[in-house]
Amino acid sequence: MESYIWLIPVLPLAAFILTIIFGRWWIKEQAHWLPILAMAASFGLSIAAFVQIRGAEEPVILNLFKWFSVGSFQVPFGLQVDQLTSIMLLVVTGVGLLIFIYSKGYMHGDPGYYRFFAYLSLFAFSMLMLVMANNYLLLYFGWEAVGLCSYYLIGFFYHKPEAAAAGKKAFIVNRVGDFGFGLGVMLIFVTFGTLDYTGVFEAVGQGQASNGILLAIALLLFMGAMGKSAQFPLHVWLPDAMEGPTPVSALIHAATMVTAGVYMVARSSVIFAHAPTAMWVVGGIGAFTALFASFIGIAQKDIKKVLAYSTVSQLGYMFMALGVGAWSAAIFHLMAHAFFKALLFLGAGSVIHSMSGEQDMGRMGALARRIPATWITFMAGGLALSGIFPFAGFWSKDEILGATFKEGVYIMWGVGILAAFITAFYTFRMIFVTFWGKETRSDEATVKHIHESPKAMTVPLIILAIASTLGGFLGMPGQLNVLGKFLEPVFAVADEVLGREAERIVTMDVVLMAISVGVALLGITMAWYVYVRRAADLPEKLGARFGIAYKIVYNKFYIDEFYAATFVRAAVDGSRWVWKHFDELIIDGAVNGMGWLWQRGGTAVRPIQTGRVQNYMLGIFAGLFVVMTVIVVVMFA
Amino acid sequence: MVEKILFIIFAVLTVAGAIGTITRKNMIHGLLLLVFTFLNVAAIFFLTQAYFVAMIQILVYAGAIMVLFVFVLMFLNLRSFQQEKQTHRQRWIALVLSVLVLVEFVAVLYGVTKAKYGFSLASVQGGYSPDQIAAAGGNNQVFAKALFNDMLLPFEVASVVLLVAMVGAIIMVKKEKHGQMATRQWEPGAEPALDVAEEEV
Amino acid sequence: MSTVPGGIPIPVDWYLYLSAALFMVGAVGILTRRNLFIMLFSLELMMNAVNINLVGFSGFHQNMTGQNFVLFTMAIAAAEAAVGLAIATALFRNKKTLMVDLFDTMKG
Amino acid sequence: MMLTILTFLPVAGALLMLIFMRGRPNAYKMTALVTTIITFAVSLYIAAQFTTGDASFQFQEDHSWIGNLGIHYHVGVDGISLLLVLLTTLLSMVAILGTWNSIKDRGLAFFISLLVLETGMIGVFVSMDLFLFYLFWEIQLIPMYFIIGIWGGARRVYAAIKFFLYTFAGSVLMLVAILAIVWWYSRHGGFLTFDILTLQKAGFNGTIALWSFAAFFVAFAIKVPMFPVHTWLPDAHTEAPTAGSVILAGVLLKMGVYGMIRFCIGFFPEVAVRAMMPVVILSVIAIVYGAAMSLIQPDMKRLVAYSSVSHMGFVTLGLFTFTVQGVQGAILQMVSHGILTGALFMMVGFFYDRTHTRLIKDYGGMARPMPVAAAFFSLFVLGSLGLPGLAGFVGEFLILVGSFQYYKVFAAVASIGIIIGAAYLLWMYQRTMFQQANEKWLSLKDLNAREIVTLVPLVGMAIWIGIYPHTFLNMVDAPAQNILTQVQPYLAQHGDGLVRMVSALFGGAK
Repeated sequence: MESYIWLIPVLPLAAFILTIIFGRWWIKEQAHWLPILAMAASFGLSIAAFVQIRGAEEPVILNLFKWFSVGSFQVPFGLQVDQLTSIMLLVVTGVGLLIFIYSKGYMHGDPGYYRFFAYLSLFAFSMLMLVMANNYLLLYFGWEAVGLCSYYLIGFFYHKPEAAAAGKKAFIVNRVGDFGFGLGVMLIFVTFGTLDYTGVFEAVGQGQASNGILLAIALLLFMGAMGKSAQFPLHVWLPDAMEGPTPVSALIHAATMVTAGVYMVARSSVIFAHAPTAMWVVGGIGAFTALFASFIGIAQKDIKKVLAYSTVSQLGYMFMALGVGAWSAAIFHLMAHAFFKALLFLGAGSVIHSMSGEQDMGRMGALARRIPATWITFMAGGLALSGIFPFAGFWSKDEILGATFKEGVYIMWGVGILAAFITAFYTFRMIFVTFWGKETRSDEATVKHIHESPKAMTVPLIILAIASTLGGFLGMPGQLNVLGKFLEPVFAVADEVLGREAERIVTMDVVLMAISVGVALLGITMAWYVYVRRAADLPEKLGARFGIAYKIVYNKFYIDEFYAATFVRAAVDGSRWVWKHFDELIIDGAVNGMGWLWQRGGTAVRPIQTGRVQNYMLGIFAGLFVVMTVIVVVMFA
Repeated sequence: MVEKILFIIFAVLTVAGAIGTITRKNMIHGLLLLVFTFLNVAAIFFLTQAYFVAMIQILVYAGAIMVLFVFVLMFLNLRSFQQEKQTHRQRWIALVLSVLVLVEFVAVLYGVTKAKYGFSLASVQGGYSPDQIAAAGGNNQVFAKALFNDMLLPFEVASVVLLVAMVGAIIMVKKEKHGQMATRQWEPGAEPALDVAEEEV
Repeated sequence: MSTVPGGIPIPVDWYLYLSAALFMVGAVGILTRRNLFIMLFSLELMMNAVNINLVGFSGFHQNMTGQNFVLFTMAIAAAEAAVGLAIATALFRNKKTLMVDLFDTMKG
Repeated sequence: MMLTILTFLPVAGALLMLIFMRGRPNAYKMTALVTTIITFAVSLYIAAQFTTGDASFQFQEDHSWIGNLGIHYHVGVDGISLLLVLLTTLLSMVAILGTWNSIKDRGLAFFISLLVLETGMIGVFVSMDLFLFYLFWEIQLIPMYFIIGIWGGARRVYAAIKFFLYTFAGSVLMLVAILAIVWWYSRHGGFLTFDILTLQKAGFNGTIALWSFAAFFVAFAIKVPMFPVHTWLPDAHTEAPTAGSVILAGVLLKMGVYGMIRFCIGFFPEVAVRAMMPVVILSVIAIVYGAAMSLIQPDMKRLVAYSSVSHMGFVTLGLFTFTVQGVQGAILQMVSHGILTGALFMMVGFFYDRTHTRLIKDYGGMARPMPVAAAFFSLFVLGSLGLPGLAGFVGEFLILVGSFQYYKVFAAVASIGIIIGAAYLLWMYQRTMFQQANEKWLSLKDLNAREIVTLVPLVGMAIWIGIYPHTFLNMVDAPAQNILTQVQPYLAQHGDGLVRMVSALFGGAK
């Protein structure tokens, strides 16, 4: 296994290098081949790794070369594959491959075609490095690298000011999170003297660090996760990131990169298990975000924005699961979410594609008949997101809710149920507004142009729809929880710390399931009532009735504006003030003042230079007199 | 003893000539007194048995250099200067200062040469006592040997210095080409200076 | 005593006093006279004062270097006289005067 | 002999140009380029022959020069100086290639200045005699002064004079310190010598150490530049022509840190340890302050210049943590800053050559007409903001790890500098390369082959250091250990107490 796992990230990297160098002049329209082939190969290798790692007690570690070696600071450039990694590998390469194929159709004819595929490959490489790293620093490397790719891909249409701004915003907000992550990594090193997962976890187990330090580490790491996984209050970048091409939203901002935070917390389960307070924070922020983001999702007009907030909300679920120690449930939801959210984004992309680039749901409608393949697959995704039996989302979400209930955190469970209700509501609001209705509310030319997407796009949709429908059976509760069992070796230590028995959810809690399906159905019904039954007047009425509330929700609780008015303004205006008043006035003023002083001093003593040579000579003789006087005094005194 | 008396006589004449030089209104008189002073200095060199230097003093100083001075003085309208005030504003303070410095010189010299205050002057012996010089063929011989052995390089350098001075002097007094030389008119607005040397030639 | 047996019979400090006197006379000339030529004369006086010193010590130390040096001083004096006179001529051409305190172009 | 050849090769080339190639631009440009390439090759040869892991100086040459004063022509390199010499030769080569056509006026003098500058810089890094060091230190000042003052921007004279006076004030202080310690050493059991190695063993203490340290430190702090003596830097960088900025940022600033390593720490380890705290505080201020200033600069070059203040703050921070990670990180950060900031200035120069403006607001959408340039630019921007896998990260992270061991709060504050770093660089990148394309620039030509060739070595270095810093860390490992061994006894004596006091004050528990 060591013989080939390094190929998994290296293949996309090679594809990236070749594509970026030769793409512009040479490969051009054929730029998709190398990345897709590389990705397919990586997928194949991931399957192989998955098969081989099953049941293994110890992770497979491959140290490629020394990266840092400074005194006690020894960090290898090393890869590691265990069960968690292998699941992530499958998700990344599998969903990634589908999205690559989809992009071939979606990005067709774009002037930056080769660039797009190059960036995607680079992203795949970075994400694979992230999940395959065997130490925190390399994780950080992948972490930043995916952020970079995200930056590039969000700003792919760089001539649009919003896209360029969104890319920058994503990177900087992530940097805020990474600030914590970086400090966390340093604190880990300073505390344990190593950054290797195995070494760190062992040291944690041996109690090498006090609880306070562990808490600090966990919170700092979680800060990074908050940035990357768009948790409140660092969620602001993700909706803006929708400026990127839709496949990017699907791959990076739904299926893979944003889940890196979840992966990281799960990976650090041992640390978190030792820091119960941190777990409360994780769960609390997750729950809050799940609810908060779903609220905002209700009021969005842009189809991608709805999905973005839904992603934020679903990520909140995952953190909620992590917060109560349901590690494998979080990973399960991560996987299921990757399937159905990628599906939804790709479906939305297909819709946008057919609508000639329109993203406003208000200008869609009645698309079901015109693009049936997209509609059906989108429905599958919508049902999965709403958590309807037996779609994937149902099983995974239910496992999370079950875990919170079982842990006795009823408030979290309640929040989850409420969020599930809202999720179902906004999901089907989106579906109804987009696909239902009598006619398309758009201009003639666009309507005429509506067409089903090419095969390259629909085939991935169908595959993902199947995965979203059936994927949930991997994680059925009780003895049937294949995924949970598979992941057991990874989380065994953390579970032990938390005092869990190996079989976490033994019984199938039919009541809980019924409740969650019930609220989901309620949400769907409400959406149907508002947007289909009384579509003519009710939405407007509601909008008018809850005007202010609607406005607040529509404007995402004005958090962006708040940040702009406080942090950004403080930084920019404060810096400008300091520049003008301190740097230029005081520091530089002191320097130039020194020059001025000498100049003035020079002017003051200038008259001494009379220009008459005899005056100078008199000076010389005066000097001679002084010297002689000294000599005489010394001699005779 | 005779030498000492002669020395005192010549020394007094030297200083007197010097004082005369610097007090004359008429530059020609000053110049002649200067030559007189140089001759006295040459006599003092002679008393010190530095015969060659004494001759050079007469030939070069009293001869060549002074001729040069005379030559230049003759170009200039000497009378005009005698109408003007001859002494500088700072003369009194300068005089007082000079006298003070002289007193200090004398004091220091007194202190030093009495060997009471530090160092003895008799410490260095060069190996050229008058007897030895006579044995080696006289002052000229010895002087030349020293000059062309130990001082050869400075000697050559001195010749270069003289050459440079000559070239420099010629360039400075040369007729000025338009806007080229350093002696160009200093104040652009003022009327062109009369080129005296030019007229004379 | 500051004579050496078998050497020059005149004590070396006499030379020094003479030299000092001559030097200061030159200095007074330079400091008090306005006439450029007289100032050049004074300069020559001061150089001669130095020469007297050199020769005096040469005799005293029974060493030829002093005398040799006098030759160099004279060479320099000649050079100085040549250049000085050239400058004087040039100055006179421009300002029609030799009164040194009228030349104050370099006034600060 | 190799080092002498290396040092004087550029001057030889310059002489050749001066004598034979007046008025033949192609000939003298080519000669200048070839000279720098050969110099670079020689430095590579030296690096290849260099024994890593040996803390002592290698390739030593020692000839008496001014014997009476104990002044020797003594040169040699250890890992640190070799690394900086390599940086110098590389950047000189790049600078000449990069400004091939930018200098229209008095090109010969310009290229000669660059070559003389190169000699001065190499000389500074290889000198093992204080007098020689000072000589080279001053020699490089003069061509730089001319480069800024003659071929600079609109306020070039102001900038040049400011640069000169600022640094000269520092070097005069340094001269005083040099004379002071030489004199002290000759009085206290030693003899008159300017030899650095001998003086390092002299064990200066008490008042002389304190004052000499202060004088040296001020001289080098100006050069680095540390807050608050940094204001010459934005002016000089902004007004200097591209090659000048590249060399200035790439190498000249490093001389300050190099001096600190050699003299401030090498001669006076005890005082250095005592000064640890204030220096660290100043460094952290410089990091955040420089970053904040960069944020609002309207001029691209000024922005990069202030970012240099920030990045060099990391270097001094790392150096004065006296941890192995901090010191090695500082040295590596010097190299990576030299490469990345040099590259950024180069890029700005390329844009300036085409547009004749440096103001960010005049740009916009440059990625459309110049995609290759935008790609290179983004790589350097990302490297500079510390993206893992590129050069900037390695040094910064090591420095932070090093400082984190003692000063948790300061490391955290310094990390804020990294956030702001991302903000100003990306904001600048967004406003210049992205957004609506400015109509005026749509017809601009993309980078030509020469410009790409100029940048490729820099890209290569940026990635190399980022992925496999081991090559370079290996080189500086032994000398860094050497520094730490010098400092160690005093750290135990003063440092701990200080750190404990600070920890108590700022709440970092260790």
